[in-house]
This record gives sequence, structure tokens and C-alpha cells, in this order.
Amino acid sequence: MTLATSQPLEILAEGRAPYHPVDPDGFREWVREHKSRAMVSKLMSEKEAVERFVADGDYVTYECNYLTRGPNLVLNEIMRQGRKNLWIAGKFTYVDVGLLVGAGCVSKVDTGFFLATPAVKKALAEGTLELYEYSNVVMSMRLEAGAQGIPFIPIRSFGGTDGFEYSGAKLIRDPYTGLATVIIPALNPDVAIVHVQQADQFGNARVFGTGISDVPAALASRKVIVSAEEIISTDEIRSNPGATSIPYWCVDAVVEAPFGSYPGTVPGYYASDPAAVMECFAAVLRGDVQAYLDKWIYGVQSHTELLEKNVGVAKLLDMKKRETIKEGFRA
Amino acid sequence: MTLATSQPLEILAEGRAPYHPVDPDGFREWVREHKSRAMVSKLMSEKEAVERFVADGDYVTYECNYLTRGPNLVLNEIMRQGRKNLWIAGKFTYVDVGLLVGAGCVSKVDTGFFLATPAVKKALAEGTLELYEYSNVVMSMRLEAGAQGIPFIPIRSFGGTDGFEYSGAKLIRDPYTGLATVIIPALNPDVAIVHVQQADQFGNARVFGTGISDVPAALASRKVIVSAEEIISTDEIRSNPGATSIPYWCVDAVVEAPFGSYPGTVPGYYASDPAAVMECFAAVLRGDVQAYLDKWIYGVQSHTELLEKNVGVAKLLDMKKRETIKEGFRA
Amino acid sequence: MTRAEAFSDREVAMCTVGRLIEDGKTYWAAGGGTPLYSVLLGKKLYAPDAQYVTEDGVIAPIPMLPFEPMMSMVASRATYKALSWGTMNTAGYFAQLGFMDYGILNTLQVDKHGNINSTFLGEYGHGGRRMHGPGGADTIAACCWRTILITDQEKRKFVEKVDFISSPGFLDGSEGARERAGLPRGTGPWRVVTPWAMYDYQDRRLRLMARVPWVTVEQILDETECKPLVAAEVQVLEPPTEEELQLLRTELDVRGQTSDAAGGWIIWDGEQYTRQAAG
Amino acid sequence: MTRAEAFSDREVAMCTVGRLIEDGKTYWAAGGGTPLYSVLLGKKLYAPDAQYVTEDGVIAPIPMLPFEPMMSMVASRATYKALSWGTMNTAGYFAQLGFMDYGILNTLQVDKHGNINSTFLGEYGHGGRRMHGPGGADTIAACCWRTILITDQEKRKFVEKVDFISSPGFLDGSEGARERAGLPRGTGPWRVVTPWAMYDYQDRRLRLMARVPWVTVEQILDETECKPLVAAEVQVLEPPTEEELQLLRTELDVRGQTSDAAGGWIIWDGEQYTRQAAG
Repeated sequence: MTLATSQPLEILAEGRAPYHPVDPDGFREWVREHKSRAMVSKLMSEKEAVERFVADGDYVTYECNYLTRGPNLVLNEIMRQGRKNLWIAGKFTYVDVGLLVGAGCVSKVDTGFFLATPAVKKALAEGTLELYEYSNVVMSMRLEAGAQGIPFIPIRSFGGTDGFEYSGAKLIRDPYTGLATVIIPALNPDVAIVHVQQADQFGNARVFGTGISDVPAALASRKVIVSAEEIISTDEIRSNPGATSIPYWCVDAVVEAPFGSYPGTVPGYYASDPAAVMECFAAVLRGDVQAYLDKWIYGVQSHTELLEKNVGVAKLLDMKKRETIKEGFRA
Repeated sequence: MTLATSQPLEILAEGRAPYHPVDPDGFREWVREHKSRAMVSKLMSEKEAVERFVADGDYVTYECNYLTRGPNLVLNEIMRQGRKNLWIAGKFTYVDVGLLVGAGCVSKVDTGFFLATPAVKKALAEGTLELYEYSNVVMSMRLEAGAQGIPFIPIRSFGGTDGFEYSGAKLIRDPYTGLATVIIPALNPDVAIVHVQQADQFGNARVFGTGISDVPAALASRKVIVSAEEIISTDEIRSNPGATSIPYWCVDAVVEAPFGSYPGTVPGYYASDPAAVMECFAAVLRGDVQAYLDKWIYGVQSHTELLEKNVGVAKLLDMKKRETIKEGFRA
Repeated sequence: MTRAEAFSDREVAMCTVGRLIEDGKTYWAAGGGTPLYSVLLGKKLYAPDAQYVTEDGVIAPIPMLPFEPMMSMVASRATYKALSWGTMNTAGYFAQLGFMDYGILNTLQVDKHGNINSTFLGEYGHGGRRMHGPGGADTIAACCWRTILITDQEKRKFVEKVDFISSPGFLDGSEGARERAGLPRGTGPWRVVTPWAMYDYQDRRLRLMARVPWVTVEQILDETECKPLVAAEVQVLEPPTEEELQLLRTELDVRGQTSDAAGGWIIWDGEQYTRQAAG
Repeated sequence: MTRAEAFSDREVAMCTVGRLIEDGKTYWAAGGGTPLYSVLLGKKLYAPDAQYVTEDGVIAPIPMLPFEPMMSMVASRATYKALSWGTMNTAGYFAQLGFMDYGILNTLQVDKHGNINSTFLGEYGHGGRRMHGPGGADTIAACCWRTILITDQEKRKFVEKVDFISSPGFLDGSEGARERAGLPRGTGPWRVVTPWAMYDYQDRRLRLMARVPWVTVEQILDETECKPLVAAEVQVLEPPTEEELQLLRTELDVRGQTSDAAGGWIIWDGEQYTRQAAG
């Protein structure tokens, strides 16, 4: 039994990087004014979703792009529409940061993990890109704090690193134990983009399989775009409430997006297209981004056109065929 | 964009009640020394589970006893074995606290919600029972902090109440926003008792339907007793990894417990026995606990004997028959 | 709508709250009694796109009515066809994030600033009556944008200052008191509904705004220990309808446990309603 | 066990780590390269009841091997028949709670106190080489009880002080430095494995404890910029076996991307192993 004591509460050290503003009350007010608690259809194209819900300067979170259940069609559309000065939550990112930077969309990244490609290095050298240093887990825990509506959360990692110095973290003395404890600022992005296996028209969404932080991202973000391999009925959602990962009121746009993660895989639905994944990696690693963008993004008007012109039915069917594992990827 | 600043970090107010010790590093060491990371069978009777894993003076958490998916057979066994001086996490408790207090097992309760029965009032008057004042959500968020392995967590409720004064909470100035923010101490109980629909012999467990804080409780507690309506194979667990709520390494005892929540319901498995629920409520509310204990707990040696002597096959089959809703309660 | 001939005090309160339910808004209901029945009544009769969350985190179920005895939460009929099954904490997080428009609560004691006592009557720790504690109501009262409180119209239930603040109202009533205590900005009590009256708040102070036809303002004030403000024009509430009572009695409070546990009955004598106090 | 005739540097390192894998222990593997292959090798050949968690939180899968290109995490073959699918945060919480016995990491630069740099070579922010960042390795290095680091044996990889601490070792090497920085008590670096050598720590300082038969202590020290302590008796590691290499080549690193990307080959000439550096 511990009696309440007055352990000194003090800040022992703090990082000195800019961080996305912490404003739980402001977030609440955004929710009240902008998030529909009525069940209204949010079905729209990826074009409309990006036009309406991604603005220049927005802080954007997504994950696993180009490999597994990434929201590729929406990211492609962001590049197609030429958004500028985005700030990216770079957790479990990879080749996509290089592509977005190469397309001129991004000016800040909270890392994470990403490929330091020629475009990234050039932007750093030219001062058009700033990096702040976290880790995959610190970033996903920042999102969890954002998803709880609290201003910060204690964690047991990150202390002692140099990343800490270039972050928004603080080292405090925990008033309960007196021990040095790291706290990190909650992250409430402007935009979350989440690709899921199934959703209804209102945004009730099902994620199957592992993930990084889809659900906290959807709860923590002011604007949420969900793209889904399949649109299912709300009756089906209601037939298995335990399978719902994200409730409709979090979601602003629902994009019906079969093969929306192409060239990556959606577990239980289709395998990746390894050649196309490699083509992207090779382009980005070589610094040859423009040709890639011209072929895959600027050269088509939509994801459907991308699939039609650059992929074709035979390859898509083959991707489906190669995904033989179905266990656990349906409700 | 916010620059890291030095907002003063200070304690503005603090509750003055004793609270279960906050010791994240000590919990880690307990895990390393006592929790098996090998997959070993933990099947045992409720008698053995309570003998081995519930000691006098332990802090115990459970939920929804006597109504819905409560771990009644294990709580009954705790009373049968006459444990003393337990400290109860009284969130989403009800008639059970009165019963446990009446049986002489409990000397402290963190509330919550519970029925203030004659036995409770008598114990309070005699000074053999102490209450500390939280709420259902504050208690479940304390468990969530415990389940994350962190010493405390900020919340947006509880400030300004008188419960705060009789708790372990503190009001601090958040160093990110400068706003007054409540923090609450993590709760890492000595014992969690969780009743689930399905588990394998190692403790991989599936909870279907809603719940209060089964999963955080299992992660946050030093000793975890899982009772399950059905023991299923590990192959079946592996066939749907998304359905696993609690992984085996959290669990110390697995009790095969068909009708383990009797007289309450287990959603998807059986309805309640309303007459027996009412019998319990009436006994506890009237203050007539001893006769109830004699009939239902001391008068039988096990839950199986309770079902055999006091319930019978016909009633159990009727409870199964009345539970017509199955949707979502199986993987 | 059909005029009802006879109904109980608590049925009046549930019908009054039911009519406050708005389409397209979210309601976090404390427990499984009058708050839950009120929101279900409003949703089924007036506001089909109102959504509610149970105290334990079930989002927008279509419950299979009536509930089994004592089983208005967590059990399968209560959670049937929900959009999502959550937990206590997921409900808490959505409330912390501002997704819950209204909280609906009931209580045993409330004060002029809307503070709620469900813990202790008397001086805490020095004799008096121990009660069951706040349950989830503390978080509902703290984090929903507006709270609707249901209670009986009894003098001792409306006090100057509650003996123990279990769930926060406007605390000491000063501007910003909730925020200084760490609660979310812009939240707080909105309505108190009793079988006789509806109150709102003016400058964080309880104000009588409406009454049922069969009681006078004076009768209400007689049953209010703390003297509330009184609106310049006290509105008159519509009595329950047969449709509302039918729903309450056949699908919701089928055992009458919630509605007839206290209070009196109101009878239509062909010209007006009169209330007959309980023996 | 069959003597292997020819294998690459990185294959040696993975086999060495594979033999460290213990039954009944948990391993949190960073990413999908050498750490994952090493633990799978150990589990399949030596420690069937060792359990691993992927960086993204999948608990104890039985992956369908081989993986598709680039798809050693998150994809269905990698998460197949897991005991539970988690997320990044559930993995992080289990690590924070002390459930992860070992973390397995690889890196580009390590220093004498076991600090890891995967962020920047050179003076941060002033030119130099930007790298990919810690990924999940920071938390693995912070919260697992012991960490096993895999890297190549190159002078510039073993430095006195890393240019940037991406993932924590013993920090400045003083007693309690990790705890003062907020990290869990009693954690830290345990082994560093290269194609040539294995290191442990004495008083939080890197120490050479073992070598492969085909290189000398002097050769190793020549490829270690920071001068490590050297154990009184430097043990000799067993070379890879045909069984290990067969598993690596046919089920794990089937495209050779992880094992032959750098370094040399080691050949059995009938009497001894000799190493042929890469062109």
C-alpha cells in the first residue's frame, strides 16, 4: 500500500524539435463541428476524397504503403493533385516517403523508418525537407495518446537516444515512483488514410490481420479517408460487431477500392505484384522518380485507369490466385 | 507547429488515499521470473487455481460477476477457501462485493460501483472495510496504464469530484498545453480472474462480445486465472489469430468451466437463471448472506457439484436453449 | 398521438427525456435503467438516427427487446446487432475525444450547480448513508458535451450543495471551474428532468424551465430544497402519449421496475390530469 | 550435423545467432531480414518452443515459407497461423511489461557501449549520410531484457562512440545510465554477432568472447575501430552445418538477398576453412 506523497514532479530533459500541436480540446471541438454522428453515406471517389479532405500543409498518417494493405490509391491521388508541404508520420513507411518527396508533396517527416533515397537527400541538402526523429513505436504510441484524447503518454523507450533530442519528448520525474520517465506528445494528425478489407457506406470498417496503428490513426485524426477492397452492407457489419475495427463516426470518406493497395498485397485478398514493387523501389532508389510518376501517377486519371492501362486483368487475377491463405481474413 | 517549450510542470492537487503500489520495473521482474514464455499446459481445477494463485491480502480484479460472463466459479472458490483481506478493483461490480465482504474475504475496495449492502455497511461501521473512491472508467483506465507497463496515464475525467480527494489521482499542469490535467496511477493487480468463452490449454483465450476490461486486466496482473466455457485446440486458435484476446504468456491457470458464470449469462452460450440471480440479490440486499453462502458455496465442493446439486440438467439445458443469439460469439 | 389515461411519475420523466433525443446525435447512457429506456424510447418514436452507446461501450445496438431481468447491459440481447462491440475504455476514449454529444444519467442527489452525488449522504466517513458510487457516470458527466440528468422531484434530492461530488456538474459554479479541474472545455450539465419538471442552467445555475400540466411552479419549488432560478416563462410539457406508454410497457420497462418503483400516478379524469401520490 | 563446404559471411552470422536461440524464451525481431531468419533458424533446428514476435506485433506465427519478395512482415505468409495478430503498440506494450526476453536487431554502426546508429553518419544536420532511422529497433533495444545485435565485421561499424544514438545500448557506459534516461531496470545489450566474432559486455563495455576458426583475434581487432575488451580465453565458434545452410537457402533467405549482399565466402579445402574476401 502506498500513501499519496508529493514526489517532486519536474522536467529533467526535453527534446527541442517542433511537433504537431497538442490540443485535445481543439480536437474535441473539431469532432463536434465536423464529424457526422448521423449515419450518412460517405461513398466517393479517391479524387473527391483527396480534394475535400487533404489540404496543403496537412499532417498525414498512413502505413505500410507499397507493401501490405497500404492506401496506395489515395497516396497516388495526393501526388496526382500535387498537394504541397505535407507533414508525414513516418512510421512503418518505406519507399513511399521518397516518392512523395520526389513528387514535391512533403516538407516534414517525423521518422520512424523510411528509405533515405536520392530525392530525400536532395531535399534535405536544399533545406526543403525537415526530419524529426522518433521511432516506429514512439510514433504509434503518440497516435494512441491522440486516440485517447489525452495530451501526452508515458512510455518506457526512447530515453537516452539522440532521437529524443530532436523530438517533442520530455523526460520527467514520475510523481508516483520518483523514477525518470519519458513522456511523448499526443499526435492528432489532420488526415489519416487507412486501407481496409471491408467497410460499409457509412465508414464502419473491418481490418483483418496484423497492422501498425490503423485504428488509433483513425480515432486520432481530424479527417479520415477509408478505402476498402469491398463495400459491404451495414446488416453484415451488424451481424458481427466484434469484427468492426473503426466505427462510422470516425470516418469522413469511404472509397470503394478493389486492388487499392496495388502493387502491394492485401492479406486474404491478393498477393503483391513483385515486379511492380521492384520497379518502384528501383526508381526511387536510383533517383529516377519522375519517369515512375509519369507512368504510374500523372499518366493515369484514377486507380481504375492505372489498373486498366498498366496492369491488366490477367495480372490481377493472378495476384488473387496466388493469395492462397484466407484463414482469419474474413468475419 | 509547436516549438518545444518549458511549460511549468507542477502538481496542482492530489488525492490522499492509499493506492496499490506503482512499480513498473518490479512488475517486469515478476513477469521474467514467474510467467512462462514456454507453451506449457496450465489446465487445473478452480480449487488448485485459487490455492496456487490467490493469497490473503492480494489485490484482485474481475468484472460483471453474477450477471454476464463473470468468473463466478473462481470467486465462489475464493470464498470457499476463505481468503482474507483481499483488495478489490470495484469496477462494474455489483452484488458480488456484498457477498465477498459478507464472507469475510475483503478489507479494501476501490470503487467503482457496487451494491452498498448491509454487510458492506456493517463492515464500514466496524472499520474492517475501507473504500477508496474512483469510477468504473477511471478504474479501467488505471488497468490500461498497468497493461501498458507505464506508471500513470492522463485522463479527461475525474477532476473536480470528491472522489479525487479519496483516490490516488493527481492534478498536474500538462507540460505540453499548460492546462490542468488529471493523471491516475497505473493499476497492476496481484490477481486477475477472467471468464472467457474459449481458451486452449496454454491460456490463449478468446473473449466474444462486449466487456469492461478483461484484456487490460489480464495484461496488467501478476497472476491470471482464466476460466473458459470450452477448451479448444491450439490449432483452432491458430486458425484465426484475430480472434485471440489474451495470449498464453499472460495466463497462469486455465480452468475448464462450462456454465462457469452460473447463475449469470455467457453471451452466445447460455442465458441467465433469473430466479437464482434474484435469490442472490435478495439474500445480499436483505443481509442474509450466511444462508446463501451455506447453500451455494460452503455446501458444495466445486462448481460442478454446485451445478449438480443446486441446479440440475434440465435447468442448464433450458438456459442454453434460451440463449438464441449466436451472432458474433464464435470465431 | 393518443391521449394517455393513466401513467406513473417516472414514466413521465422517461417520456420527457425521450422527446429531447435528437436525430444524428450520440448518447452515452449510464447503466441500464431510465437513461437507457429514455434514449430507446426517443430513438424508436422520434429520432431513428439518434445513436447510443451503452456504459460498457457497445455502439449503436438494435437490442432484442425486452431485456431479460437485470440484463440490460453486456448480455447478448442488449448488445444485439451493434455496429461495434467495445469496452469500457473504448467508450471512455470516444467520450474523451468529443464523439459523445449527450450523456444521460440518473442520480439520487443533485445540487444547484448540477453536481451529482451517488456516493454518500451525510458527512463522508462520519456516519450517514453509503451509496453505490458513480459507476461510469463520472466520465459521462465529465466528457460528454451535454448531460441530461433524470431524477425524482423530491426536496432532499435538490440540495444547495451535494454532500459528495461523485460526478461533476459546474462544481462551484464559477466560470471555468471545470476546466481548472482538468475537464474538457465547453462541457457540462444541460437539462435535469423529473416527473414534474425540466430544468436548464443559466450561468451554470439550475433554472426551472418547464412543468407538467398537473403541478404548479409553487408545488415544484416546494419539492426543491435549493431554490432554483425560474424562467420568465415556464413552459408546459406535453403529457405522455399512449404510444409512448405502450412502448415503455411492452418493450422497455416490461416489469415496471424502473417506472413504478416510486412516486405517484397521474390520471386523466376526462377534463384534466390529476396526480395521486403514492400511499 | 554435416560439415558445410562453402558459405558466406552473413550466413555464418545467422547460424551463430540461431544457436543462441533458447527454448521457452521470447524474441522480438526487428524487421524482416537477418534477425527474423536467425530466430527462425534457431526455432526450426534447435529450440522448437522458442517464440517470436514480429516487429508489427504478430505473436508466434508458423510462417508459410519462403516469404514472397519484400514480404517478410505483415503479409499473410509471414503472419500465418499466429497465436495472435497484434499491432505495433501491442508488441510495444508486451515489451514494456517485460514479456520479451530477447530483442534481435541489426545495425550499421555500434559503439563500445552497445549504442546503435541507424540514423546518420557524420555530424547530425551538417552533411554526412542520412540513413533510414531506428524503425522499431529503439523500443526493442530499450525494453527487451537482453538484446542481440547482428552486424558485419568492419572497422567503421565498430566505433568508440556512434555519431547518433538511434537505439540505446549502455549509453555513456556508466552504471544506471539507462535507468536515469527512463529505460526499464536491468535491460541492455547482451551479444553482438558478426560473421567473424561474438562479443559480450563486461561492465557495460564491449568484449570479444568468441571467433570463427578461420580468422584470428588480431584480424578481428583490425576490423574493430573501437578497441574492445578481449576475454581471457576467446572461444572458437562452430562453423555452419549443411543442415543450417540448407534451411537458410531453401526456406528462409531463398533469394540470397540477406546473406550474400556483402562480405566474402568461406570454403572448406579438405583440411580447413579459408575465407575469400569479396571482389
